[in-house]
Amino acid sequence: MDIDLIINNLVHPPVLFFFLGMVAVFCKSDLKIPDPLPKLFTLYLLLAIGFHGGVELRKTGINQEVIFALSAAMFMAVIVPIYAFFILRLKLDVYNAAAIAATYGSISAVTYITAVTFLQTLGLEPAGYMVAALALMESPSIVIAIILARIYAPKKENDENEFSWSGVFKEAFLNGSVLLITGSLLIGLASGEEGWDTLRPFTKDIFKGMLSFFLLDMGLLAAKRISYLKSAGFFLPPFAIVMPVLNGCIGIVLSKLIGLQPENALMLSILCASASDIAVPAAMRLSLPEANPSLYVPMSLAITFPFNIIVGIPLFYYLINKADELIPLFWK
Amino acid sequence: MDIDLIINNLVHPPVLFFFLGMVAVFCKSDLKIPDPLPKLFTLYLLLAIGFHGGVELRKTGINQEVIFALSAAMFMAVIVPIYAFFILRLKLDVYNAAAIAATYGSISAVTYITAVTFLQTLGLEPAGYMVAALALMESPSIVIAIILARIYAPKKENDENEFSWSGVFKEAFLNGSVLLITGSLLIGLASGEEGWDTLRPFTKDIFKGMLSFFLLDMGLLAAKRISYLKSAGFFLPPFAIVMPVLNGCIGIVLSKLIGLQPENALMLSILCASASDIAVPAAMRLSLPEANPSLYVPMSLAITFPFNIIVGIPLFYYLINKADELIPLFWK
Amino acid sequence: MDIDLIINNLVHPPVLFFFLGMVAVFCKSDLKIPDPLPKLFTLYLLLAIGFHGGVELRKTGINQEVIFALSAAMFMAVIVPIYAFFILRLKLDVYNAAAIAATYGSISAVTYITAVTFLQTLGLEPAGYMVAALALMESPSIVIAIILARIYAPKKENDENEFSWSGVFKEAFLNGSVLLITGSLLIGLASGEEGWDTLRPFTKDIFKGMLSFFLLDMGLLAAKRISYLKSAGFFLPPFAIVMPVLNGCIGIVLSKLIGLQPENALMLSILCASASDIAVPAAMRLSLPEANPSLYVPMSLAITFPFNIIVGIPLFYYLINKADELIPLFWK
Amino acid sequence: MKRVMKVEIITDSIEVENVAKLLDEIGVYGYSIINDVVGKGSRGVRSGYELTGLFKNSYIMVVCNEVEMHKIAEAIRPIIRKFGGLCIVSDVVMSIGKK
Amino acid sequence: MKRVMKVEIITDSIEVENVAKLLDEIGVYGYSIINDVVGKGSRGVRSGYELTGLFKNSYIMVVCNEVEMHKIAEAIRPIIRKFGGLCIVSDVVMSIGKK
Amino acid sequence: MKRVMKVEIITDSIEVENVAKLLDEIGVYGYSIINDVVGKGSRGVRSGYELTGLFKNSYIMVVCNEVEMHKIAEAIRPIIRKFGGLCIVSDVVMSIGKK
Ligand SMILES: Nc1ncnc2c1ncn2[C@@H]1O[C@H](COP(=O)(O)O)[C@@H](O)[C@H]1O
Ligand SMILES: Nc1ncnc2c1ncn2[C@@H]1O[C@H](COP(=O)(O)O)[C@@H](O)[C@H]1O
Ligand SMILES: Nc1ncnc2c1ncn2[C@@H]1O[C@H](COP(=O)(O)O)[C@@H](O)[C@H]1O
Ligand code: NA
Ligand code: NA
Ligand code: NA
Repeated sequence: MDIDLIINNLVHPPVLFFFLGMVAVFCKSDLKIPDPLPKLFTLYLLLAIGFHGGVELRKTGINQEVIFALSAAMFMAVIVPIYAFFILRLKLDVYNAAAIAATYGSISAVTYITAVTFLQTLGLEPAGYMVAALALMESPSIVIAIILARIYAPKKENDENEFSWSGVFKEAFLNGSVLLITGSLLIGLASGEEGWDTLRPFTKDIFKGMLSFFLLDMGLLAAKRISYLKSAGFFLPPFAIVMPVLNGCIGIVLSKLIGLQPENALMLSILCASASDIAVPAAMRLSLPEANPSLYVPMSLAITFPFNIIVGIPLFYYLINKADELIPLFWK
Repeated sequence: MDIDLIINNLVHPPVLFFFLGMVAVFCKSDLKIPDPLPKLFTLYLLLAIGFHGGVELRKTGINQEVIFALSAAMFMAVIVPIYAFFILRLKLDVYNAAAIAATYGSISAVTYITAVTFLQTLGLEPAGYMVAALALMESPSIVIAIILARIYAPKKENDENEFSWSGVFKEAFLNGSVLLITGSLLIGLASGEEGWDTLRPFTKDIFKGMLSFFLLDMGLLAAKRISYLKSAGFFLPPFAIVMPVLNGCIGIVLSKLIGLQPENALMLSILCASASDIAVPAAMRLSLPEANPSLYVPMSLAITFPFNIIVGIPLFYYLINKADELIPLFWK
Repeated sequence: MDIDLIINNLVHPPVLFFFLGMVAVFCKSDLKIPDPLPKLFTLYLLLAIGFHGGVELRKTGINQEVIFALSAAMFMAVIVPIYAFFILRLKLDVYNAAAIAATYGSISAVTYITAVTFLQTLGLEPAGYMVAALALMESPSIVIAIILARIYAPKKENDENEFSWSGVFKEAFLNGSVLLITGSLLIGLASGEEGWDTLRPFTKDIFKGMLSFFLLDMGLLAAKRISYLKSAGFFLPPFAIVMPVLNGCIGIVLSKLIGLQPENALMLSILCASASDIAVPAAMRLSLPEANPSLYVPMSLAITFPFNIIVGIPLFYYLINKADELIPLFWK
Repeated sequence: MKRVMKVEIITDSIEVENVAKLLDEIGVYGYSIINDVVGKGSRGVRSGYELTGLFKNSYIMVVCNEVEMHKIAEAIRPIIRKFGGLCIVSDVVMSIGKK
Repeated sequence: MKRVMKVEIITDSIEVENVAKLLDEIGVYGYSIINDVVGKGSRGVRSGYELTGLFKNSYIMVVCNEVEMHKIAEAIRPIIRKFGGLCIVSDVVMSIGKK
Repeated sequence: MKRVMKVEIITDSIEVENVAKLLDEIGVYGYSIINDVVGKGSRGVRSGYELTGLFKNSYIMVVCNEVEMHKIAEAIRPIIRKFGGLCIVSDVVMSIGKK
């Protein structure tokens, strides 16, 4: 595997700021981005990604490739939480298994844009519709996880009346982050090139800077949360690495089946591989308060996210380019 | 009335983000811009508007047109709260009538810039001195309202010593938002083109993006506050639409009398029509704490503001262009 | 001394916003930038300054001039807190003397960039390695001050076990602000021109705007803190002016000895003259909680900082250009 | 100067609006809320999740009479069961306030 | 371990500096303030007005002796009358603090 | 409905993690923390330093039994000596919470 790819990925300023954040925590510095400033970066990124995606989507329009890619994304968003749940049930109770399954079935927008940044340094740009895939993949795993928890959880007395399907769908699809990215995508679609020119300095020019700040904060958070995993036992940390690799590889295979370009294949596989850092925690807190957030949050934030941006992105890109050799081997 | 004007106004990204905010609340999403981030956008807009206005004002200088326009603005700022007060007294107690009158006599900076944005999509740009009109119109209604409340309020025992004119003027003219926009205007005046080049990427290039964020938040707030109006009865909601139309029309007539260009006439009429969202609530809280903020805040935010940016701006622009036909009719 | 220099310095928009902040407080306006927004500007400035410096440093590389300049900076950072401490001991107890000495031995990043801004209006640009000097000068005085306090403080019973050298070094060198500026400098070094192009719109284009906001807040803070100095007696306020002038002059002499260009000499002298506003208060609070922050914070913020940006910068620049005449006089 | 009760509730801040609604239904005179509360309890540390502002508690204080106090405890029990937290009660003297 | 009084005041946060000034004049030893308090009372919901940070309450806590407590109640009554809020008092034990 | 104790601690917020660690060691069931507390005491005004968010206090509340209360007071005394603040204790009734 090309070591240049990894290095190239790592010396990019936004990624370096991620490491700076981790370093700060490891040497016990008091560097901190206080609440609610991180929320500002989160809102900004969701708005900018969604809007950009919408503008691009309007350019390409909806064709067969788009439909195939979105269907593959949707398929993964439904299937991943199901098999993740049953694997996790080997060691965990129903609530935690469901919450972690939801986390790995959904996506991480910041992992997505780190992959875009990686492609840009190679002179590539993913298709605009991949942002639609991102938006589509955020929610289904939330619904699946709640259904699974309902089916397998021990019945509690006088609990029936509290559960409402409309509440579940609301949490899944009207979650603040899902709504903001989807809404911004629709606004991008509606306003097109002209709207893009209006907002470009804000949504594009300063984007990498805001991303650097965001990743600095992610580094701080990831490093701080690692200690929470002490209580997680020997099963979950490896899971947080094996699961994304597995999901990413399935994503690659699907991409090849539907004939995606390498850059779009990378986006699909990194979406499959990434674990939710914004939408799922918000939904789980309300819908599965029995699950322990100090498991599913740090697994995603402190293991899967750094793994994906350091190893995952270049690895999947390498595999995508080797896939024509590998897939035949796989079939034999 | 030209339906294109309305549509053209509505598909502009910042305005679309306003609707996204409203939609988020209506479908009970948890999308939220937490305190004090909205204050950041507020400060930014005031600074950028003031600074830009100052730079432009330096270019045009002070001529007869400027003096006429500023006098008209000042006249409206004094007269509107007076007749609004007496209309409101038909149904309300003195304190609430005074506070709402102050709200409608003052202006809304974000309505102003939405109108600027509307003009820009038509290839027009209002004169720089209109920002001075905006700054001038913020405060007078506060003073008028306090005077009216002093005159008509039932006398309270041992209260005389608490009232201070200097306090009233301080609240009216040294209010944070008034000071920031006026100060930025003076800084723009002092630093001129050279200063403008220094700050342009900040105060102009990313302006529409910051405005989008601001309007997203206004949408969230407006929709949330609508429910407060349940207790407002049948009088105030219509008032919150009729009053701006009336004020805007008087603004148009005045503009025609002093011969303003259509773009400047639009700005004057929208200033007259808009209701304060920042300066007046801050002043009323201190000077008329007896008035109920859950009346004057949502009337301005949840009715007048959306009405103005959706209907008011294109309506007034239409009327301005039709005015040469209408005014003679009016005189007959 | 050239009056144009002062005026030129003062009509620059960021500096004007500083005055606007002071004016707002003096006329008791409620203008306020609420917590934690100022922290956002602080983080932004440190990141942008460090990153820019790193990129520039990579261009120039390390040569004799760089080594000389950094050594001079380091020397001043060690020597200033020592003589400041003994001067302060004439009137103050050990803890307060040590904390104020640390404040004056360290630096103020925002004073630094105001000086950069001043040079830019003259068409000059300081060398990139001066940011390295800035980063180097932040911490030593913290260590020195703690050592001095340890040596001269009255022994307390059962206190030995609480003191830890590693804690002191951590506070001094891993302080959030030191780490962020140093880390950003290293990231700038690592990513060079290419990284610069990525982040330029964020770290350069909107920089003056963010600086304006920051200085607006500094003006508000400085003016608010002046009242704290009432209890400071007759010794400290003059100290807060004489000390920076003395340090700045020594900085000028050193610059001449090592042959720095005027623009770099200005940076070195303003670093010597400036007093810490971010790093030292954070470190003192933890390491010398016995010292009174309502002395060392307002001295730096409300006297030395305004003095430096109004008088100090043009004064030192004037002296640097006159130094060839003055130094021989001095030797006689 | 009247003896009244102070009810203090700590629970997940997503439930704060529901608690407020219950208090309105009970008809208490007023209440105060502090939203940025972190802490530790049977469900581990709740230290806030900076990215999204999640996972914080709220503190709700109600000054009321004894009858209301019992109604409040009754009404919020299911919320605290589901979302964690606690409710404590103490005697205080109302020094200034509505009768 | 000394019995002292805890005075808790809630009022509009614009008045917090005035309350602090009154406390200084009375000469209490110290006080603590929490600024982001929302709530509901006789003047309706005070939930904060996000655009400008207006319309919030502050919570002020003073640990003091009984004489000071009475002075405080006396001094802040007009503020609470005008800007709303309440003041409650309770007995506590000072476990660590200045004598 | 059980009588328990409420311990309230106010100290410099840089020490809040140390206090939490001590509470964990003592083994209290839980605690709640409010971080944005300003105030005045023997070391002057602590009103926050906006540039860096420094110089604020934290408020820590622990509902516990009497034995734990004494251990807490013992453990945090050196912190309050060094970084300022106070600790007060009062009786409350646990209305809803873990047994
Ligand atoms: N003993 C306690 N004293 C004070 N606060 C507590 C206590 N136990 C729980 N809490 C608060 O209630 C929240 C939820 O508690 P729990 O449901 O036990 O996880 C915690 O995060 C704390 O903020
Ligand atoms: N019974 C109560 N219990 C707790 N807080 C209250 C109570 N009544 C009023 N408050 C607080 O005091 C503020 C002002 O009350 P009022 O003056 O009654 O509108 C409210 O917004 C609440 O924060
Ligand atoms: N009597 C008091 N009542 C309430 N809070 C206090 C009191 N004394 C001190 N404090 C709080 O404890 C902090 C530190 O106090 P000190 O160590 O006395 O400076 C102050 O900033 C206040 O927040
Ligand atoms: Na995934
Ligand atoms: Na108006
Ligand atoms: Na210095």
